[in-house]
Amino acid sequence: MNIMEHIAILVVITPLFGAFSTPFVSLAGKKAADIWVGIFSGLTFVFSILLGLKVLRSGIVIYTLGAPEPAIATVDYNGLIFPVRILLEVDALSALLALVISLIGFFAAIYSWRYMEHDTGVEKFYTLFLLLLTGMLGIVLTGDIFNMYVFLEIMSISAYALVAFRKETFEAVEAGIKYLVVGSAASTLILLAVAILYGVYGSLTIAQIAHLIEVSPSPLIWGALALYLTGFILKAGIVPLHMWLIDAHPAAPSSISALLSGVVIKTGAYAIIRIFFTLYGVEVMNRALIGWIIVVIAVITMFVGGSLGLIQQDLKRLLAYSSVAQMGYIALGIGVALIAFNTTAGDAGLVGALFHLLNHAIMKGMLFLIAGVILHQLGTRNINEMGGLIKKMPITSACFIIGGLAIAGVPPFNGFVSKLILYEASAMISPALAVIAIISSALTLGMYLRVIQTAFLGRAPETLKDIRDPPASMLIPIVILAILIVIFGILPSLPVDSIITPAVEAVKNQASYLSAVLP
Amino acid sequence: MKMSEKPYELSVIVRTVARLLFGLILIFGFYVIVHGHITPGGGFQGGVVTALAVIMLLAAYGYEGVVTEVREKILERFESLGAIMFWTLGLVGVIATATYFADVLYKGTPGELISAGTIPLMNIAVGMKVASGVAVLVIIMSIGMYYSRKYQKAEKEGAEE
Amino acid sequence: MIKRRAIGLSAILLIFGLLFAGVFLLHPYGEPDYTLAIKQGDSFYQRTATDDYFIERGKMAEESGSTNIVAAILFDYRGYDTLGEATVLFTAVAGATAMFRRERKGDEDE
Amino acid sequence: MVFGIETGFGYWDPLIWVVLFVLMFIGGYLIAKYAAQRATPFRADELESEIFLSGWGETVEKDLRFPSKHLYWGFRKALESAWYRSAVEEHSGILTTYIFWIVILLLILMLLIAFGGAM
Repeated sequence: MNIMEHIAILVVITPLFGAFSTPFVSLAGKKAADIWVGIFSGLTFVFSILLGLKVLRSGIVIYTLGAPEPAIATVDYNGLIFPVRILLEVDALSALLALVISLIGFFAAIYSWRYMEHDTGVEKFYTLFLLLLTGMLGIVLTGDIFNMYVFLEIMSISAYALVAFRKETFEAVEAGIKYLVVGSAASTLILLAVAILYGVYGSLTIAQIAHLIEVSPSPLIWGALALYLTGFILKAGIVPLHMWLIDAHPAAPSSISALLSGVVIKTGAYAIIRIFFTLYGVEVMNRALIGWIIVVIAVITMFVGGSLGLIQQDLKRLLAYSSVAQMGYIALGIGVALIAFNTTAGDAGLVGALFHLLNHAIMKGMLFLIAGVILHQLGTRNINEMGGLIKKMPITSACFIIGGLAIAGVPPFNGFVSKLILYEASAMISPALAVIAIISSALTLGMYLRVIQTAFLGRAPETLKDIRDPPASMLIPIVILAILIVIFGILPSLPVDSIITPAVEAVKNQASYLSAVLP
Repeated sequence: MKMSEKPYELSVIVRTVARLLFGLILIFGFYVIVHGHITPGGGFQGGVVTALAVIMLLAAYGYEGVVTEVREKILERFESLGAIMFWTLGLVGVIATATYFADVLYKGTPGELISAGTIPLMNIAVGMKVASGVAVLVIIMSIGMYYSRKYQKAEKEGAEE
Repeated sequence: MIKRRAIGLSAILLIFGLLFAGVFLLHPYGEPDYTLAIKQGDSFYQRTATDDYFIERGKMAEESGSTNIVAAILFDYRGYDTLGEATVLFTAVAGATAMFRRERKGDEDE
Repeated sequence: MVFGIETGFGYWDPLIWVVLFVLMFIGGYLIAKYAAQRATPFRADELESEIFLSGWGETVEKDLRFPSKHLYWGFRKALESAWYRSAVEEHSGILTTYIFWIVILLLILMLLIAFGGAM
């Protein structure tokens, strides 16, 4: 058996096997479970890299579940050729998302070794962690709308449980229940949309439905689009459905916050891109109207996230509001790309959205990991109780300052580059959009300067005496992510040319996505 | 008739019938699981039927009476085992140079018990998983009920004092 | 608060009305429908093509060999989805047991 | 190794910024060093009177920290009645509010997309 032939499915089933086998491995003690989860998240990362290389080298990868050959996606039924089985369809966009997810997942797993040392039930934590990873990878790699829903449920249910994992605090249980209720409502809307599409077209494969929509658009699919959009806007944490995120991120253990903010909400953004550009296609929809809806929502999101983040006292809550604001930037890029599809502005919007998605995953993942370090070492999340941390934990503080400045869009870090592209793209549509985006960026800078000034610089309160940098297994992921931030800032063409541009081409080229499956 | 010493148990008739029916329900559940590919039913349905046996015991004997016999820790491991089995059956296709979840085993004559390749084996794996999973869920729910009853009782006693 | 409840309720009614109106746009129940006939390959694609395929080929020994078509769809054609659904149950059980674990290290297992 | 990126409208070169930052650091360091050389060293025993800060007594050391809410005080005060009061009230954490917004957004999107989504 050739591994490269089965690489697409291996990315999904490797963490799945890890999740199933963790209960047995944890019988041998916590150390064994630690190593086990490290091995499986690391393997997933390696497989994602291999998958990305394969996609870059040979174009879209098709993997048909249950067929005699992975590439045979269709059946011949009385001369009619159409896909019947579930298939994974991996283009450059999916491969980019899979790479980001498994990267942050691997670092969060290693970070969890020491971070979760005071908690009980660590084997349950690891099981749910790997299931969360499986769910996200399944969503981004699949080429089937019902399969996407199934993996969305795996991701959501494990995320509910992980948010409420520290059940000894009332906050965590409350946040978990709220997330459960609103998340299930969103999942129901998405399921209804899948049902409508299946009812109208009798198929579940994205490529087949996209082809049928192109040929004969039924009025019902617009209802399905509204349902889909509402569901995934909630999953992406975009205003006005961002409120679960504000509760869930502070309450979850920090490695989970990093995953939630870094990649779980990005799967919502991925699904919105996939639905607009591939499932429906820009040709059949009223691009201007839908694009402006997204842009307006994005502008509100940026302002709400930025202005409310400015008044927070809780470090993780502040980071959560910042995530909302940054999701606004990604949505702005998507909206601009819809309005001005296939023009310079539209391409720049997509490049900016996807590059900001990658950058934000790295930056916010790192910032939440640092917030976890502070919580672990100091036992508090209140900014006012911190102070002078740069003298006590210099490496962590330096990384936080890099990340904070990067996310606020200060040159020469990576956040600036993606925001610059987004400013220019939105200014081509309407200069007012760019102005609002810059103002919101200033608000973000304001909230991070507050944290840096109060918590890291300044004078340490009497209570913080024996504080030092965390152990190596917690520090190394943070430092690597900080190095990535600097590299992507100084050499932005490195990620943009190698992975972002192919992903943008994949998003724009709906025809090649369809022709990879259909004859 | 004299009430039972244990207030969480139902009457002796219910307990006796539950004890008698326990094996029958298990056998029926196994039947539904194993014949999943030739009769209506299958792993999910049969698994729930099998879990019903545990639910019935819980109804008749209460949480305190059952948890000494059926440990949810063991059931959880059993569920993981079922999941691993299902996962591995999918991998058979990869090993046999087809794809994941390809049905490559002996197909036989449709309608016979040993036919349809991996489908009956997958039914058994899913049945194992669903039976133990649903049983664990119900036991956990009864743990919750047990504790809430305990706290209510403690509160009531505290109020009486 | 009362005002907000009234707005929400009327919004739900409107959504229900829109979805209900959508029912009349669906093809009639139980009848084959030929309005969606799209040239694909050498023949025309029907809305029911996938269902027909399952019913006709699912029983045949070279495809799945299961006389119970539900089992054939569940474990052969859409086996990956079934793995996902089983995983959803596994996740729910793992989450529920994680919520009911003992709280501190060293506590007696109850 | 290519530093910089084409954004579609222009060219962005981070190297200039890196050089600028390095130069700024060197300049700041030189100024600070020069100032430290020229300044008269402060000696506590030469003080003729107590430290007196515009009517307040000498500040205790722990009061020298100032909490984060004092930063951007003006911005918050300016938007207090226009935005912050209603926005904070909206983020009450009550679950029905969350569901309310789901319903409202779904209705708006349905009306907009169902009647204007098609080309």
